[in-house]
Amino acid sequence: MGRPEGLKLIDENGKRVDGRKKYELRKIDMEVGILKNADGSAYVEWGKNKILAAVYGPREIHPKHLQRPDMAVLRVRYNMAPFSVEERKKPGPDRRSVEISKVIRGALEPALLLEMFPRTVIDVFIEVLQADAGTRVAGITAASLALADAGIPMRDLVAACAAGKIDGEIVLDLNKDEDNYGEADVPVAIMPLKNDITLLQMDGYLTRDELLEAVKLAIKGAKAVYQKQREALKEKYLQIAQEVAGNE
Amino acid sequence: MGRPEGLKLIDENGKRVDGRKKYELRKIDMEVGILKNADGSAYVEWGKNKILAAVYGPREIHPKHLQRPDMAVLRVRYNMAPFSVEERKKPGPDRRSVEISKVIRGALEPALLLEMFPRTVIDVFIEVLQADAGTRVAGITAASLALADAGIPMRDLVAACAAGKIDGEIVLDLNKDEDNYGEADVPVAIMPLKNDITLLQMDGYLTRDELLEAVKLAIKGAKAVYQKQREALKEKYLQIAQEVAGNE
Amino acid sequence: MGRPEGLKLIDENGKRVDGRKKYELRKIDMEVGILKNADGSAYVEWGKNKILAAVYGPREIHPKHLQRPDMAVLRVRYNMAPFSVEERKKPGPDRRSVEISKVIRGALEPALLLEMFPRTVIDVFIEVLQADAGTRVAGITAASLALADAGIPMRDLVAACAAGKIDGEIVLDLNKDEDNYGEADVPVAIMPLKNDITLLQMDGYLTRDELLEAVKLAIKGAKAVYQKQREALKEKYLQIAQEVAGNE
Amino acid sequence: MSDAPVMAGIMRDRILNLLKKGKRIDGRGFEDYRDVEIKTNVIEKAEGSAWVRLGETRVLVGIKVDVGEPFPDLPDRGVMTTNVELVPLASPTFEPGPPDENAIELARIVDRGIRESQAVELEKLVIVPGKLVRVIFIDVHVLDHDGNLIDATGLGAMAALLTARIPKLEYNGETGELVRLDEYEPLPVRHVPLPVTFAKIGGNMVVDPSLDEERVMESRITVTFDETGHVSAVQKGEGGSFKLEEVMYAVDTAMRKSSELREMLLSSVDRGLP
Amino acid sequence: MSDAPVMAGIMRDRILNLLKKGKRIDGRGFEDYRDVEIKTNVIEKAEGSAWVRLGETRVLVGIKVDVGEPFPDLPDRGVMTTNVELVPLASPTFEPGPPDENAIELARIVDRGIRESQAVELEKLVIVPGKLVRVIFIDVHVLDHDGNLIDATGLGAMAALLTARIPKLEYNGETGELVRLDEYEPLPVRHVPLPVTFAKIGGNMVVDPSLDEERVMESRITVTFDETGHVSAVQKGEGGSFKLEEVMYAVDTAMRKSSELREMLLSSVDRGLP
Amino acid sequence: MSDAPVMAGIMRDRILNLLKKGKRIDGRGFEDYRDVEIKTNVIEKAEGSAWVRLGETRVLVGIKVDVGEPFPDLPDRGVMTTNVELVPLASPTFEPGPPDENAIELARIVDRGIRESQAVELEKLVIVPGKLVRVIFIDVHVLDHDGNLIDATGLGAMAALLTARIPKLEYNGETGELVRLDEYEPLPVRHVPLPVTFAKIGGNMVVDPSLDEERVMESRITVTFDETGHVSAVQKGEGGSFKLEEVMYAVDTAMRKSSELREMLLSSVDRGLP
Repeated sequence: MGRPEGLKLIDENGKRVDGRKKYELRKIDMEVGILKNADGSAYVEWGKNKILAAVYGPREIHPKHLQRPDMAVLRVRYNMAPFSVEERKKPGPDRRSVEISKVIRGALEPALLLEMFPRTVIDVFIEVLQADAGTRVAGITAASLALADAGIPMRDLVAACAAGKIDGEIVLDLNKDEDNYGEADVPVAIMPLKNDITLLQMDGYLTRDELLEAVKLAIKGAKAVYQKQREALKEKYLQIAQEVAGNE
Repeated sequence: MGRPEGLKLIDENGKRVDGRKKYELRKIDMEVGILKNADGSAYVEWGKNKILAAVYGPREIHPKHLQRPDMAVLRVRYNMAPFSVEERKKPGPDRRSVEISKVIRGALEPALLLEMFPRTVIDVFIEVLQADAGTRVAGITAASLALADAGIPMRDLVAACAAGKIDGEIVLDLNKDEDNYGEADVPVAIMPLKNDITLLQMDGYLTRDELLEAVKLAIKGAKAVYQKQREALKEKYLQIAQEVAGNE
Repeated sequence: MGRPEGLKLIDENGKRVDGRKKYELRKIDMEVGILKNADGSAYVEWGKNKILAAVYGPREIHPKHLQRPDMAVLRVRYNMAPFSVEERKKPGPDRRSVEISKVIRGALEPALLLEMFPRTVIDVFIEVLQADAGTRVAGITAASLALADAGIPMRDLVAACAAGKIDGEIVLDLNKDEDNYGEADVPVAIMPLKNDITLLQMDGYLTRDELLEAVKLAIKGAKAVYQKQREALKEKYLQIAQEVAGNE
Repeated sequence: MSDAPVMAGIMRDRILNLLKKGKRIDGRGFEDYRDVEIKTNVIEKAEGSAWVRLGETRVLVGIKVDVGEPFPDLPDRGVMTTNVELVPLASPTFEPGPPDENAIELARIVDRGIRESQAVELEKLVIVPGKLVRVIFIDVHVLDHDGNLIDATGLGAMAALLTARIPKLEYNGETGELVRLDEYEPLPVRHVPLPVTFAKIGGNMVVDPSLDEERVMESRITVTFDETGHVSAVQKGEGGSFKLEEVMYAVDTAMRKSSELREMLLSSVDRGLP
Repeated sequence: MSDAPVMAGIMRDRILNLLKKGKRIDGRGFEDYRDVEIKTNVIEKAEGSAWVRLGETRVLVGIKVDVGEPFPDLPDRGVMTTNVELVPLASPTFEPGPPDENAIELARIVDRGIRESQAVELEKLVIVPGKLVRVIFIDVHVLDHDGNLIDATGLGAMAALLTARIPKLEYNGETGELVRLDEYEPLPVRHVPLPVTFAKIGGNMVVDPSLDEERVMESRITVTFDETGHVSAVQKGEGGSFKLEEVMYAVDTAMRKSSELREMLLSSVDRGLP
Repeated sequence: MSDAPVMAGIMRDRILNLLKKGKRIDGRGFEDYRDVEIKTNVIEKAEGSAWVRLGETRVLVGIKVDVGEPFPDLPDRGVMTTNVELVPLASPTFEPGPPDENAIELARIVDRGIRESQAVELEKLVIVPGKLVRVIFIDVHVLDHDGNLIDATGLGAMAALLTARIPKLEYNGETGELVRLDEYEPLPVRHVPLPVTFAKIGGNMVVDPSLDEERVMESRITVTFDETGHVSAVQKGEGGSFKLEEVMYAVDTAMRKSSELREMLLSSVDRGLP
């Protein structure tokens, strides 16, 4: 996109367009278990991103021939609401959302003990209600919480974050302007317990060293996100515990 | 639609654009059993509307998972021929015809003893060959005849008619001009034996009293349509009886 | 298509735009068994046409309800690559390719002993990589080789060729210019052993006599194509025989 | 439903046995059409329309005329398209959805027959060359399928075209405005091509196959002649094969039968040859 | 999963038995709505938005405003379209894919209620008559389906429309350029129509059915009133039937309930009647 | 067919056992590509084309160049799109129909690698800024799938772009006419990015996985380098995970291997670095 004249993504004080420092995350809020129908759900506000994730399953799979005899099938659908972006998005999947659904599935799959639920399906639905760069990492983060909320056995949570390059510098967690006018975006998802990288993409133009610097920075960001995930789950369980206690 | 200047829908003598009085139906002709392949069929000319309805079933349902163990499934498809309207209509279902198919199904269903045919489907196809306002009530009327012709056990025939408001007055059975330039259209379907209302919609802007006046008027119209349906069926059976007699 | 001014399809020496004589085929090359995954395959260059055909099967058919208890189902898909024609073709089937797929299926079916493989499917895929008139006859020719290469039992090979009318004369095997600016195209497929015609179409405007002349000419062409098919198969088997011998 | 294959087998044997004796199942001769009935102008909202009954086969054809752009490679021609809807009302074997291969083949055979004989004078339907032309939609709605949809559709399309009346247009070259007048003119139709279809059953060639015959036929062939003695379309359909002599028989018989059909058609639309 | 029909049967009996005693399964009276919560301007990137919770039903409505051509037969009106996505996140019975008949019916009922009362002054959204108008997209994203999506969507759509702010535009008639200013104005909204939906269960009429009630209802009826006492849409839904007296009851009750809902809505968007 | 899982299990064990001994099933080293063959200008009707064989994987890439409108937010750039057809001729697992998630991911990885390195100078493909630009279609037809379609497609796309020749155009600003000259010029290509793909199998990283290896791999990673030492795309694919060291190994090895591939590619298209 043509960059507006005079737009500086990092000012003389090292501050970014939204006032953040180079390695600073946007404000992130997470809430677990907010939908009635879904078996598990989570809502994540990440900067201006607003993402809702829900999990259904393990449940019967239709059509039957998609069934796997040795494990559950994981299906992921990443979808943007028509009003989630500046220019209204036509409803339904486009090529971008098909690809993102696929890489998110690949990012979540290694965390799940799918072999425990043969012949079933676990459906993960990610609805982007508002988008502002980084929806896939926010979506993975929300989906991972929703899976935990649904009680799906997991090896670890999956936490995600992006790093990128703007005005020649590697920074954490690009917002929309930085993504549009920056040089590269590197979304990463990890399972923090063993430092396993389950999502890695790069869209941009970087040297080898810049790329690796960005990957490492994104991993750090993801670890911070992981702490927030754990807190959100704790809060949820605490709340439940209190409710249970209150009912007794 | 922008109303042509000077167009009066009711003239000084209380006559409507096609010469009818306020509570007068358009000319309606019905013919039962006119297709070879269908299990039942009927053709209705209602003013300039030309509607063909056919019934197939009870028959096997594909795909199988749509089957209901306790009753037949009723499917209804309302479809307009491309040449049925002023501006050629692209073939295939649009949002309007999807909604109409659904409300017609709801209008016919209460008349049918679906529980007699578990695991099967009864298909009702309504083809609008020419449209001139009121196609859904004409379609219900034709479909009901086709169901009877197919020998599907019914609690009662379903008869339908619309009332509406034009130039400030509640009148019966709007034609195309009246529908385009009038204030409201109220299609109603009934099972006359017990005065059960099985379809009711309103598209327009009416006071409470006007709405109820229109509903009552439409019910009266539907009862007149019911008489014509019975005559059409009688004629058909008479014809068959004569043929049988002739063959003996 | 508007014919360029002064374009003569046959010059004063009786030569056609590409230098051929009236009853001369374009250069045809055939190669059998060139793909790894397919059960049988063939590549045909016919003038500027470049056609790849592959056969899979007999194999299981999905969805199951397409299965026939007494014979194999034959499916044929004729498809043009987007870059195969002057103006890029949007990917996916259009009405023309749906019709061609159907008539090619009808042209191949009589040659196959489908009753030997009940409840299975034989899939024939024809990819037009470059098109220059006559793709359907080249496609049939390639598909027939691919079926033989797959070891599908056949009553005979199917060989195909077109004749047509240009500048008032009946000629063999139209190329693109001749097809665009000529008067008629008559594609024909035969099973040469018994002189059975399995494909016959005519697109153009001919008298009865011209039509029959064209059909007879196309049959002659198809017989010449048949010889080339047999050579191509022989070469393939020879090659295999040599390989086998070489391995011993 | 489980009786269907058995019934089909019995019907097959009956049809074949009768054909051996030179008879068809419905009593017709091999070169006889079923009873034909044609009504035109049955849809007032269409510029042209025709309802055709061929035995128990019924089709309805509507002609709508609009204004649009010509094809880039044919700037001096109006546009004509033929579309067939095999609506599920017409047969238990038709499914809702976009046209399948049968609907597409049917539309294209009929379309080719009309197009290649230049039956409609598309060059007379140009308003502004390369920019604005008349667009003719031939829409076929099959209402009851009892075999030989091709010939029924061909008859219906020509009947509708021959009786269509389109509003005159006035084009203002300066303002670019197009005014639709309240005067009507016929569509310029110059030829009357009609398809004639044969089924091959047990080696016998019969014209105008009924649905029962189509179910057991080995193969099918259609030849479209116009009144000048020219063929404008040929199509071998389905599986099976023909000998050259059978093709020659089909061509010669089609010439004769299309002539009879044309006479009948022109008398029902109350019109002589164009 | 195999317990589902049994559970449904038990639930059905329980609901019916309670209704006989004049009680609803969740303790409400027959004319009581569930708890309603409305938040507006929840999506900053949309020109208007509203999140509505009706019991456990949750919908999110976003308004986007664009510029486009008017419909040819309505050159002096802006364009408004309503679209509903029943995303599979909201219910185990929703499937991915284009809107099905339920989504389409829902969108069209709500759309008609707004359109027929002329709630949005579309005639004020014309930039160049016949050429350029504002196009309003009302997009409904259902987030959790616990029954009565119609009323929740109707509330959400009106809440979003009432609070939408659209950028002012400056049109240069000479250059044809359209400049989007950095000033905002409200959408011109003149009426507040709201749908009120009833389920008929065992012959009883109850307002605002929950999902449990919808599963066992015989029929459904929706009546949309605006604040002037006019009805702008009625829809009988699903199978079953109504007596005339039941329709009259529904109309009269809807007038009252829509009034209560409207008061609540206007107070939550902090606005009086238009 | 019922033997398939058993065969897969046996193949899996064989591949893993060999990898433990440092060997691959087809005898290659862990960093060895299979045999590569590239032919260009194989489709005369396309402006550019290339046929690539990578082991038994075969892809055909065609470049078509048209004229159209630029994207509104990129008025000074030509348009480039990449489309992949996984036609069912190429593999028993490919189905007819619109591109599925595999075809889309493949197209987008290759497209990103080319786009982000600005390999094609889209800014040189503008005819009238904001109005008229060249539109480049990179169409990939996969002919035989024996693994690593990404690298084969990447090679094919660059080979076709490097050898494409497009007709010169003359634009008359006054009449707005666009004349296609009979002179040709190469597409402006400035960089040669090439993807290098690794499979992780039993913890081992191998380059250019064959189909047998892809079937048993845990995970996949692709790194696209151009000749300036810049990465223009990275994609971790499928399930599984990588350690940071494995990513670093993949990046460093990809730099080396892409360099080798590039040399081979440039020599087969008989051209030096742009």
